[in-house]
Amino acid sequence: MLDKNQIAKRIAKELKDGYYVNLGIGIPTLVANYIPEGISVTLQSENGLLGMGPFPKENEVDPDLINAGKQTITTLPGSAFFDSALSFGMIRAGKVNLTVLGAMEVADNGDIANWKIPGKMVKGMGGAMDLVASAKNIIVAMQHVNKAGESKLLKKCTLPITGLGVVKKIVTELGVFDVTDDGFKLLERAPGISVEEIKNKTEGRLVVEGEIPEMAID
Amino acid sequence: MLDKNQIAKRIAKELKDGYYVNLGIGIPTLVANYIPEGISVTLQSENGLLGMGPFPKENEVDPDLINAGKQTITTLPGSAFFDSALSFGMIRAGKVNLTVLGAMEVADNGDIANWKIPGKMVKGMGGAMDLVASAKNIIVAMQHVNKAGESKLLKKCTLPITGLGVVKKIVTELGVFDVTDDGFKLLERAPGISVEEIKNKTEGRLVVEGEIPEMAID
Amino acid sequence: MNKVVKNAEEAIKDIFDGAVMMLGGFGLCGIPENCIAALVKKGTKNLTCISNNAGVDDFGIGLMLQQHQVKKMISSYVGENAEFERQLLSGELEVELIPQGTLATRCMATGYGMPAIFTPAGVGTEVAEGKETRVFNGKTYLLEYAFEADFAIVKAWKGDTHGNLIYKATARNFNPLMAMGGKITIAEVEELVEPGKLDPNEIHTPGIYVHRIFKGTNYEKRIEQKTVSK
Amino acid sequence: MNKVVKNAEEAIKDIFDGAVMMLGGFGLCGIPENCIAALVKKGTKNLTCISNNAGVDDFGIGLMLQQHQVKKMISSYVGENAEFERQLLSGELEVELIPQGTLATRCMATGYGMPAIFTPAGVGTEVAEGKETRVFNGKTYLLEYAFEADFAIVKAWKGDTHGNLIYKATARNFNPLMAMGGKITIAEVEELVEPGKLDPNEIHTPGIYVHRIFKGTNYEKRIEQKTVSK
Repeated sequence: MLDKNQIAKRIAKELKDGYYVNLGIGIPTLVANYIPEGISVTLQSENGLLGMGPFPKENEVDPDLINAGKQTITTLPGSAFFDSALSFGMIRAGKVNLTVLGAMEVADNGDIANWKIPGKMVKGMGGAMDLVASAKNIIVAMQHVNKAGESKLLKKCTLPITGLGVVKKIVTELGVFDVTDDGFKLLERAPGISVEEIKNKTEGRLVVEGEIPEMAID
Repeated sequence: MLDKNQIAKRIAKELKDGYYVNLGIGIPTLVANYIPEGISVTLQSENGLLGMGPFPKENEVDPDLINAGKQTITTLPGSAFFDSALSFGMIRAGKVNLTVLGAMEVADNGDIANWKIPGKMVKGMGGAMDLVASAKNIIVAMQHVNKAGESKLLKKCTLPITGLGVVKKIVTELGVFDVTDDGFKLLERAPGISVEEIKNKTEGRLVVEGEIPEMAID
Repeated sequence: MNKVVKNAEEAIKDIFDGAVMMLGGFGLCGIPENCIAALVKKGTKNLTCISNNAGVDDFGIGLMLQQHQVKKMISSYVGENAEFERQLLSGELEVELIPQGTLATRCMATGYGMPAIFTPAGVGTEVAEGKETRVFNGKTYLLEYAFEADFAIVKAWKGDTHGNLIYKATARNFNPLMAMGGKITIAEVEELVEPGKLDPNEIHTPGIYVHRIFKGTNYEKRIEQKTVSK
Repeated sequence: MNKVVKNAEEAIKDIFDGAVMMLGGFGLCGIPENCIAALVKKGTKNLTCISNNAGVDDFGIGLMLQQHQVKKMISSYVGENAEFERQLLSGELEVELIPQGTLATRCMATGYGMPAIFTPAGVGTEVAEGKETRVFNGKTYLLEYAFEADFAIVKAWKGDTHGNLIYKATARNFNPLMAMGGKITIAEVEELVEPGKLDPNEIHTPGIYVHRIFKGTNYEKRIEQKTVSK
């Protein structure tokens, strides 16, 4: 079973040199820690920055320089600032190569729910609906089941939808899945996890073709 | 009868302090020479400049700094550059207080034709259609009759239209006219010009109410 | 042509009960602290605030919420505010949640004189309810209308007396979009300079969009999530 | 991440016969002189050029017209070009005239991922023929579609190896809009610097929009209307 950092690390393997990437809050943020050697990616923060750097040292903290999670950050050589409309403009125009975000539920047709739980105080969708509707390639990082032990990979989302048919790939603590016309296609198992366990914990259509390799963890 | 400079000078009296103004090519450009004392206006050039200054001295000429007529110009303290989309954006949004332009024909409902003569090589409308469709207040500076002696203030434009119902005021060598629901309303006569002459040279509906004052020329 | 007003009090003095306002900033970053303080002092009521966020309990728009000055928030994310939640649940406060990019683009549309824009954000979600959709090149978009606002209040880093503005880093965010979107736009700046001191090539908001400008004071610039590396 | 190519020849080497291109510049101001020269040398044919103007007889896009490389011009003003007129009258060249603001906004729309925009420009004129109109708040607008272009070729003042661009004065004009609009965007710059040399606050075109960049040489920067005061 993968821990959060291992999920992030596995997603980082999807990065290609020259990619512009938007990382959501939570596990997706951790992806930045595992960018493979020799690969140069530029992080986009939708509040108006390309080329997001690491957190600042104590004496470098600048309240005017934050990321979309409202954390203090730094720039890198080659960074650029812009306004929120251009930021979502470049996202809508498909210039961001990859978006990684968390989810409460994903359906086997790629629908995603990640912004609202009925009965709970609504905080708002922020940029999530723009990102999911616009990004060319969306990878979801999430736990396979919720706290009640119920699958989050479903036939149909039960929570309010964030976007329809948009998720391309999912990495959970149990495995890696492509979203295909036939449902969730299992690509890799986490170390020590059986196909059987994944089947049991996946409510949506699951496609298992041939031997499913166990993921290499380094 | 007013000469070109006097037409420009009369139009300059319509300027108010703080106005942002777009001046077309020809007579409109001359308006900049007659901005009344104590009045501060900012000239917008639709190729991307607010705060257009005078022509440069020989040694200040910069090929990267031109106006919409492609003439070399200068900036003023407080100028700002921007791209062509924002330039027409501020025009469409009604932020430019006054647009002055030339015309081949104006109809008594405010229609204007100033971009194309059938049978002649078409050069294009440039920014004219954007300006007339968007500007809050449009004053036309033009000759009252064409070279054949025919009125250019018409019931209906005969040339291809640039914009519908957009002209608010006209200054010709013969007088000053508001465009009203009832047609061209004569406001002032040029020195030595009779109402009779204006009537004879105006094909469109002309409204003459009471005594029409002769314009003061200083 | 001089757009300078003395201070925030003077800048906001004609903001009326029931006004629709845009307020720049993302989280607490780049918010018009001085104008918010002046609005709290003035006690203007029934305001509709178009702002990406609603501040926190004791800072930003949260200060106006405490004084029950806000009738409606139009935002993309209103997470960290207990008083907000209380007023919302009690029915005292209305909230309209809008995707962040849609919010930004609807402000920009106003400044570009575009009555409406198309965006795919929210298609198939509750955001799309009652909205017109249209397919272009096989993809579905929502028609979203430009915002109308009586006042836009923005915070910039530097400005000149003609109203030209330059923002700093990610404190830019919604500020230039809202600066373009107000019938009356009020800018508070950290540094107010004479015309000619700013490079015309570096202006983010041309002065034509700005009606009043003043030098703000005592910026706290509170940080929501101070995160440092060793 | 290094987007630097050696020169104009390398930058344009895959521009194919029949390609749709955006070319930055207003008149002869801010035009990509190096890329135009390379296209003339390469002899690419049947090009569709989206460009506000068509150059003059012996400069700018006029050089490509001389070599009969252009099938269609999409412009707002094509005034000062005798060869252009000859080809147009002979039926060799197609031209589509578009209001300048519409042209600019249709380029920008592509870069903002907006499939179409509304503008009042051209309503009631021959530009509106066959186009959809819609009334918002009592005013009529035309629906105009975003441009698709295989390549955008722009000229900037300064750029870095990540593709971030800064334009100079009114040489900015259509360049940033077209830079956002190409499937492949090629930028030629007067000064090419390492990342970190440009202030991130002063970037006009973020590098994400730019695919290839090179330092141009021998800029003539011809002036169309040299006008001086005494």
